[in-house]
Amino acid sequence: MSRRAFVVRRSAQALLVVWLSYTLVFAVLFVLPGNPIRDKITNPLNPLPESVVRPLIEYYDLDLTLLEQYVVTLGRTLTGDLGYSLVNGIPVTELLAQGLSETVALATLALLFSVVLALGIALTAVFFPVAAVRSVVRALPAVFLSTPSFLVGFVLLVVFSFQLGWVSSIRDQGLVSYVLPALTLAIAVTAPIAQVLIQGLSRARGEPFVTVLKAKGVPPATIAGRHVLKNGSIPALTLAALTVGDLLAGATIVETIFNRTGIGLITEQAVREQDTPVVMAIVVLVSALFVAINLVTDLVYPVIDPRITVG
Amino acid sequence: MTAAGIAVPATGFRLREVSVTEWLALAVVTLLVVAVVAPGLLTAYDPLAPDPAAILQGPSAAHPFGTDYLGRDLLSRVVHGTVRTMVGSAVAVVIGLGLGTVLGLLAAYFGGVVDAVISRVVDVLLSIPGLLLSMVVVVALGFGALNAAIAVGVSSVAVFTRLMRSETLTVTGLPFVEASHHLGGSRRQVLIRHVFPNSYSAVLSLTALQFGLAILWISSLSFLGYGAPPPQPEWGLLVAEGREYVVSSPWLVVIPGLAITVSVLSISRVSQFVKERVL
Amino acid sequence: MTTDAPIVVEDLRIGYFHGRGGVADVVHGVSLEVRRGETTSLVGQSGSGKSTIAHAIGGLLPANGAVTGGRIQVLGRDATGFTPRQWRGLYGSSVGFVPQDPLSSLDPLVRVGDQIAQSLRVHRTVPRAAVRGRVVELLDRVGIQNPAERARSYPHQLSGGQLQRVLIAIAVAARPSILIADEPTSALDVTVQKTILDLIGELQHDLGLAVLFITHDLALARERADRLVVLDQGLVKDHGPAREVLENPRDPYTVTLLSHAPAEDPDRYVDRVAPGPAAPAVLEIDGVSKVFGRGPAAVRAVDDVSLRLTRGSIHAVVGESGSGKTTLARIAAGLTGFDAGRVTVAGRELGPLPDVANHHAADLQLVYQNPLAAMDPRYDVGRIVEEPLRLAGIRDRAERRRRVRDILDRVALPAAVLRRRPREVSGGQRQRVAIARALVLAPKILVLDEPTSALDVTVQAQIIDLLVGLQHEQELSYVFISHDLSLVRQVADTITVLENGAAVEHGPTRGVFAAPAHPYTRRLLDAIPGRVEQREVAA
Amino acid sequence: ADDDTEDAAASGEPVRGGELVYLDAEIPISALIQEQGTWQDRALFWNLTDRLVYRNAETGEFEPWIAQSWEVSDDGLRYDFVIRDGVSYSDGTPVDAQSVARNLTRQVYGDEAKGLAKNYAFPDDAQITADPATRTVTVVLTQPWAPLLGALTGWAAGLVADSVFELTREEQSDYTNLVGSGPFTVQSVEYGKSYVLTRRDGYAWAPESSPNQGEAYLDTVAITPVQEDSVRLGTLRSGQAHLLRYVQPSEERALADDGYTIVARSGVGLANQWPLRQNVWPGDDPDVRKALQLAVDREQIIEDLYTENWSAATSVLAPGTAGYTDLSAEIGYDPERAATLLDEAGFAERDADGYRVRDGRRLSLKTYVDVFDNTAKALFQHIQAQFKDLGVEVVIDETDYSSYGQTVNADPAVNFTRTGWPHPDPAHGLWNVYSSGRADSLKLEGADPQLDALLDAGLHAPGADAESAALAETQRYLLENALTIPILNDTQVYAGAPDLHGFTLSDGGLPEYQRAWLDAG
Ligand SMILES: Nc1ncnc2c1ncn2[C@@H]1O[C@H](COP(=O)(O)OP(=O)(O)OP(=O)(O)O)[C@@H](O)[C@H]1O
Ligand SMILES: Nc1ncnc2c1ncn2[C@@H]1O[C@H](COP(=O)(O)OP(=O)(O)OP(=O)(O)O)[C@@H](O)[C@H]1O
Ligand SMILES: [Mg+2]
Ligand SMILES: [Mg+2]
Ligand code: NI
Repeated sequence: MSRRAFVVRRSAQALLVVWLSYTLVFAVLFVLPGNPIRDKITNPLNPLPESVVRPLIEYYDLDLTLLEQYVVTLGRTLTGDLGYSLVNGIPVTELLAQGLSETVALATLALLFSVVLALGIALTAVFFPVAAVRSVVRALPAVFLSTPSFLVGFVLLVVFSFQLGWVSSIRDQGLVSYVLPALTLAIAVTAPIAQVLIQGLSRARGEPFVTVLKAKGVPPATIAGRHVLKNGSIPALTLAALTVGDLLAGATIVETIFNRTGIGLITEQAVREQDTPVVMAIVVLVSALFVAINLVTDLVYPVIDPRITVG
Repeated sequence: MTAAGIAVPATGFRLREVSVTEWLALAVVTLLVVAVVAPGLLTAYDPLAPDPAAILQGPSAAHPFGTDYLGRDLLSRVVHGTVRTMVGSAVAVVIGLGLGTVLGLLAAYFGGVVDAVISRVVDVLLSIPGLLLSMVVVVALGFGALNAAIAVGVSSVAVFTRLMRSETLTVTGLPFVEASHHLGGSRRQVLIRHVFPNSYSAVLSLTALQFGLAILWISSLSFLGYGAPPPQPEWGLLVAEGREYVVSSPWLVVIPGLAITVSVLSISRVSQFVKERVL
Repeated sequence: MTTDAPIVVEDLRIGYFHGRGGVADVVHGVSLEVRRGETTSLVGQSGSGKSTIAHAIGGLLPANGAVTGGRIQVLGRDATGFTPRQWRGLYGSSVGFVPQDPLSSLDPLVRVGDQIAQSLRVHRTVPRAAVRGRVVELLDRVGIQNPAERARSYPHQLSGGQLQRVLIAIAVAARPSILIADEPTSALDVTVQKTILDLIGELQHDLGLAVLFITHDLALARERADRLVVLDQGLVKDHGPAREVLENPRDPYTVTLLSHAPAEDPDRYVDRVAPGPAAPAVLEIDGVSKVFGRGPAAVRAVDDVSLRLTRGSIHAVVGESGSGKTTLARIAAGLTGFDAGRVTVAGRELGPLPDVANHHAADLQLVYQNPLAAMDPRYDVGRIVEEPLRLAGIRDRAERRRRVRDILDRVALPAAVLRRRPREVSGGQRQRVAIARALVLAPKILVLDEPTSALDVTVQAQIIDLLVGLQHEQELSYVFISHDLSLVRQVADTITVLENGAAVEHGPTRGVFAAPAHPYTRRLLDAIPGRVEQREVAA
Repeated sequence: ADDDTEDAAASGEPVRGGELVYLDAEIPISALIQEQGTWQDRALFWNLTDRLVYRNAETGEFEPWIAQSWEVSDDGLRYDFVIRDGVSYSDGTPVDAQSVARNLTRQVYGDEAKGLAKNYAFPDDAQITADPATRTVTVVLTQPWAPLLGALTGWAAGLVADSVFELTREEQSDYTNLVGSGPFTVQSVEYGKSYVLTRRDGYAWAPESSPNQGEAYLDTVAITPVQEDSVRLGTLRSGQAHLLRYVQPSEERALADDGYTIVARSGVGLANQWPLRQNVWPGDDPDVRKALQLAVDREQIIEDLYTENWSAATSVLAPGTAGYTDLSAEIGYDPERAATLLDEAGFAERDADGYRVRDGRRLSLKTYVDVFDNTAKALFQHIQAQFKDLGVEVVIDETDYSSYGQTVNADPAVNFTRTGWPHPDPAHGLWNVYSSGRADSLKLEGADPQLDALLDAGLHAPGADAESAALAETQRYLLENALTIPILNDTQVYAGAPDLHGFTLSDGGLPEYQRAWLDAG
C-alpha cells in the first residue's frame, strides 16, 4: 500500500473511532440519572414551579427523544457549535480552548520529563556498574506506579513552594509554574515506559551487534547511547504514544493539586456534574487527539526503523 | 523469527538460590495472606471502633500506625482493609486481563472482520480518557467498592487486549504453531494448547504492575467520591480520606500509601519469581 | 612457549558466573599461538569453548565471563589483566573481529556505510573528509557490487553473504594485525562460504594478518589453516601444523572427529539396499510452481519443478540458500499452496490451497529446518512427542505413554530427557525429538529439511545413522533437503538440484556427482570444502 | 464567637491598599444571582452587589442599606421601600426606584423567556411599582409573606444594573457581566483559576453598622479556588495567601496557636439535621424515632470531630435565627431512656452482630453520605458508631455529586438524608424543607395537616411576632414528635493570616471584604 493510501485509510479509521467514542459516551450519559438542569428542576430543597421548569426543559432540548437529541447535538458538533456548559453557561469552545492550552503545555512538558526520567531509570537499571544500584533502580517503576500522585505533588509543593518559596502554589508564573505539576504527572506515567524501556535495552544489549561495536573500538557510551538505546526504545515509543490518555487521567489529580484549570480538571468537574455538552466536547477532542498522535507515530516509525514500511 | 522472544521458565529451583529481597517479598506476601485469612492474628483492635480518647494520634506503642479522625486504630484498618483492597484489585485485574486476553486472542487469531471490530472497539476504549471512562462506568453501575473495581477493570481491558493481540500475532507466526497444525491440530486445539499459553507470559508481567495501578485507580475514584461506603476500610479509601489530614497527621496517608507500594513491589517480585522458577 | 607471535595463549582458563552459584570453568588450560601471516584454526564441537576462547583473546567476554587463570599475550603485551580502557586501545586497530552470525551482527537501524565509517572515525584511520571514499573503497575491496550505492543500504536490505562482507570490511577497516574469525561462514551457503574464505585469505596475504579461525568443520580447517588446535570440552586434544594433525592424529578424539566428517568417508552407507527406479512412487510432484508476492516484487520460489520419490528411497534436494528447497518441502507437506502443477502424496492429490489442520498427518511428516523453533518452548519432551497422539484423538493415556516410550527408544533418547524442555536438551537430542514426534504417527514419508545443518559432525553422523536405520526398519521414504553435498553424496539415492526455484539437474546421486551436467551443479560441487585437497591428493 | 476578630480590629488604624489573596475550597460556577448559586458564588455576590436590607450579624436586627427606610402594613401585605439617594452601579447608572423595582420583579418572577428561574425565597406573586419622585418602591402581596425582609437580606437578592437584564442566560452566568453597586467590581476572571475583584471607587453606602462607611481598604481581592485541603493550608502557612475558607477542624487549633485568626460563624437558618422519613420503616414508629433522637451524643461529636467554633444543635433552627427556641432539654443525650424506649417498642432482642431485632427484623436505617458537606463522612460514621452502641445499625451508602439529589429522592429504602443549611429566613427555610408541597423531607405527602398548617402559619405570618410564635410552635412540634434529629449548627470557618485585620462575616457566614485591611508592607 502506498503511503498516501495508508494515510487515507488510517484517517478514515480515526474518524470512525472518534464518532464511535462520541456515540458511546452520548448513549451512556443519556442513560445515566441526573444532569444539572434536571437536578435544578428536581432539587429537593428547591423544587421549581412548572412555569419555570418548562422553559428550562425546552431551552435545553430535554423534551426530545434520545435519537432526536443525538441528531441535534451531533449536527451542532459537526458545524463546530459545541454549545454552552449546562453548569456555568460558559461556551464550551471557550472552556476547552483555555483548558486545552493549559493541559497540552502540561502534558508536553510531562511527557518530556517522563521520557528523560524513563531514560534515566532504564539506562541506570541496565548499564550502571554497581549491581545493587541496578536492582534498586529496576524496582523504581513499580514504586512510581504505586505511589499516589497527590502525595508526590504535595511533597513537591511542600519542598519547593512552601519551604523554599521558589514557585507559587497558586499563581501562574509562566513556565516555572508548569515544572512541578509536570514532574508529578511525569512520575505517574513514567513507570510503564521505563519498564518497557528496561526490557528493550536489556534485550538490545545482548544482541550480537553490540559485540561487533565493541570489537570496533566504539566507546561504551556511544554503544549505549546511540545503538542500544535506539534499538531498545522502539517498543517504548508505541507505549509513549498510548500514554496520552494516561496523561489526561493523571492531569485530573495533578491539576487539582496544583490549581490548574486544564482539561483534566474540567473533565472531572463536567463528569461530576454531568455537564453533557462539555463531556461530549472533551470526548471528541481527546479521542481525536489520541488517534492523531497514534497516526503520527505510525508514520514516524519507518523513519526510525527502516525495516518497517508503512502499510 | 525464532522462539527466542518467549520467556520460558526453567525447571526446578533450590532454596539457597532465593535472595534476601525475594525472602522479604515472600514474607510480605505471606503477611498479606494472613491479613486476608485471619486479620485477628495481626491486630487486636476493632477496625470500626472509634476511640474518642485517641483521635488523630501519631504512631505509638499502643497504635503502631497511629489513629484516624475517629480514633480508630490505623494498623487494624490497614490489616482489615487488605481483603477489600486485594479483592478489589483482583476483580479489576481479572476483568481487564480476562476480557482483554480473550478479545486480544480472538482478534489476532481470527483476523479479518473479527480483528477489525475488536480493534476499533479497543481504539474507542483507548481514546476515551481512562478516568472519564471509569467514572462513567461507576455512575452507570452505581456506587460501591465492587463497582469501582469493575469500572477500573473495564477501563484497562483495552490495554490488555492490545498487548494480547500483538503477542498472539507474534506467536501465531512462530513455526511451532504451524508445526502443531501440521501434526493434525485444529484451530481451536492449537489456540488453546500453544498460542494462548505462549502469548500469556508477557501479559502476565503487565498484570503485576496493573495490580498496583488498580489499587491506586480505585483510590482515585474514592477521592472523587465513587468508592467503597464507610466505615469499611480499604487502602485506597484510607489514602483518599487521610489526604484531608495530611498536614497535621501525615501518617494517615503515608502508612496506607506505603502498604500499597510495598505490597505491589512484593507481589510483582514474587510473581516474577514464580514465573521464572516454579511454573 | 615464548615467541614473538601476535597471539600467544598459555594455560588459559575461563569461567562463567552462574547466578549465585559461583564460577564454573568452561576452558581448562588452553595454550595456542597465532603467528604473523598465518592462520591458526580452532576446531571442536559445539560448546567446546571455541567462542569463549575467541572472545577472551579479543577482550570481548560477556560481563559474566572471566579469565580465571593463565595468560593472554596480544602483540607482545600481556593482556590478561587489561582494563576495559586498555582493551579499547586494541579493539579494531590491533584486533579485528568477525562474528559467527552475520544477520544480527549489524545495527539494523544504521546504514551499513555508516557502520563501516564508524570504525574509521573511532580510530581516525583516515582524515574526516576521506572517510566516505574509504568506505566505498573497502566495500569494493570485499567484493560488493555497486559499493557507493550499497553503502546507503540498511542491513536488512542485504543478503547474508553481503552482510558478512560488510562485517569483514568493518574488521579490517582500521588495519589490524590480528583477525579473529568466529565461524564466519557457518550461516552461509557453500558457494558464498568459499568466496568469503577466499576473501579472508587475500586480505591476510595483503595485510600480513595473523588469523585465528574458528570452525567446527574439519574439512574447512584442513583447507584453510596452517596450524590446528582441536578442542573438546575446554581441553586441547591435538595441536600442531594442520597437515600433521590431520594425517597423524594423536588423540582418539581427533580420530573420531575425522571419521565422522562425511567428506572423509563418502562410502559410509554404500551397503544400504536402494530400491530400483521401478519401485512405486509414494510422492509425486509434477510441474509445480509457486510465486510469492505480486508485481515487480514477485519471487518465483518454485518454478515448474517435478520430482518422484519411490518407496523406500532417499531423494535429496540441494541448492543454494533461497533456491526454493524449503518451499518445495512445504508444498509437499501441504503447508504452502501452489499456483500450478500437481502434488500426489501416498496416492492422494493435494488441493492447491492448504487446510489449516492437517488431516493426513500419518501420510507425510515434515521435520523442520530449525527444530527448536518448531517446538513449543513451554512443553517438555514427553508432551511434545505425545502431542500428535492426542491430536489424533487417542484417549487412552497408557496407550499414548507406551507409544511415546517406544518411539523414544527407537530414536535412542534416554528417559531422562522426558521432563526437560527443548531448550534444555542438546542440539542432537533436539533433532531426535523432532524426528520422534514426526514418527510417532507412523507416517510413510518423511520430509527432512536440513536435518543436520545445525549440528556437529559427530552428532550429525549419529542422526544420519539413525535415519538410515529407521528407514531400513520401517520402509520409510525420505525427501532429504540439504546444502551439504558431501552428506548428500553419502546418503541419497537420487537428487534434484534447484537454482532459483528451477530444477536444473536430477538423477541418481552418484551419476550427478561423477558428471555434473549443469554449470550450477559444477559450481556447487567445486565449493565443497576439502574437495580441492582431495583432488590434489587424487592427482 | 468573634472575639478574635474584635482583637484584630482593635490592633490599629485600618491601612489602605494591598491585595488580599483568598483561597476558596471550590470553583465559583455561575453569576446567575437570583438562582442562589453555590457557596463560593454567594461569597462573590455578597461583595459585588448590595441589598435593600442588611441584617446585623451580631444583633440579628434588620438595618437599612439601599433602602434607607421601609414600612410594612399591619396586615403584612404592603411594603414601601424608600431608596437611598446617590447610589450607583459600577457602570455609572443610578440605583433608583425603577431599577430596584425591576430587580424585585425578576426576583419574584424570574425570566421565562431566557430560561431564568426565580428566587425561591420570594413569594410567587407580587405587584411591584416604583415612584421615582419619592424614590419609593412599593410591593403589594396577595397573601402575607413573612420571609420577605429576610429574603431581601439574602445573597441572592443583590441588586444588578439594567444592562444585566438584557443579556442571555449564558452571558448572565459570566461574572465579568455582573454589574452591581457593591464595594468591589470584577476585574478579571480566569475560569476555575482566579477571580480578581477591585475596589469600587467612590463607594459610600455601606450598611450603617459597618465600621467602614467608605470605600474598601483593599485595592484588590484575588480569589483562587484550591480544592485540595492540604495545598490550601500549606499556601496560607507559607505566606502566599491571607485567607482561606474551610479547614478540617483538626487543623484549626494548630493554626490558632500559630497566630492565625480563625473567623467562624454559625450562619442563621436551619441546623444540620436528619429528618426521618415517615413512609419507611421504622421511621413511622414514634418510640424508635424518639430513641434515636436521644441517642445522639452531640457534645461528644463536637469534642471529637470539631472545635469550639462549632456547637451542638439545640433545636431545628440555629441559635441567632429569628424565632429560635432552645429545646436542648427535649433532645438531650439520654442513652438509658433511648434503650428503654426501644426495649418497650419490642426491640429488646439482639442479633449476632449486636443489633436490635423485632420479629426477626433488624433495626436498621439507610442513608447516603451528604455530598455537600466536607465533614459529613466523619460525622456520619461517628453517629453510626453511637447508634451501634444502642443496637441500631446505620447503613451509609454513597453516590456521586451529580446524581445525589435524584438518587436519594428515588431510593425507597432511605430513612433519612441530611438537611438544614443557612437560610436568610427560617420560616421560609422550614417551609421549604418540610412542607408537603415543597421538598417534603419527611415524605408525609400531606398526611400531617397540622405540620403543614404550622409551616404555612409561619410563612404567611403578617408580622415578625406572629412569625416567631409560629416558628416556636413548629420547632416544638418537630422535636416533640421526634420527626427530625438535630445534629449540630453548621459553621463556616475561615482562617486568616496574622496581617489580616477587620475581616468579618455576614449573618450567613459570607466574607465581607469591604471592612478588611492588611498590614502595610
Ligand atoms: N555468557 C555465557 N554465560 C554462561 N555460560 C556460557 C556463556 N557463553 C557460553 N557459555 C557456556 O560455555 C561453554 C562454551 O561455550 P562456547 O560458546 O565457547 O562454545 P563454542 O565452542 O563456541 O560452541 P558453538 O560451536 O556452538 O559456537 C558452553 O557450555 C556454554 O554453554
Ligand atoms: N512466505 C514467503 N513469502 C514470500 N517469499 C517467500 C516466502 N517463503 C519463501 N520465500 C522466498 O522464496 C524463495 C525460496 O525460499 P526457500 O525458503 O524455499 O529457500 P531455501 O532453498 O529453503 O533456502 P535456505 O537454504 O536458506 O533455507 C526465497 O527467495 C524466499 O525469499
Ligand atoms: Mg561459538
Ligand atoms: Mg530452507
Ligand atoms: Ni464571641
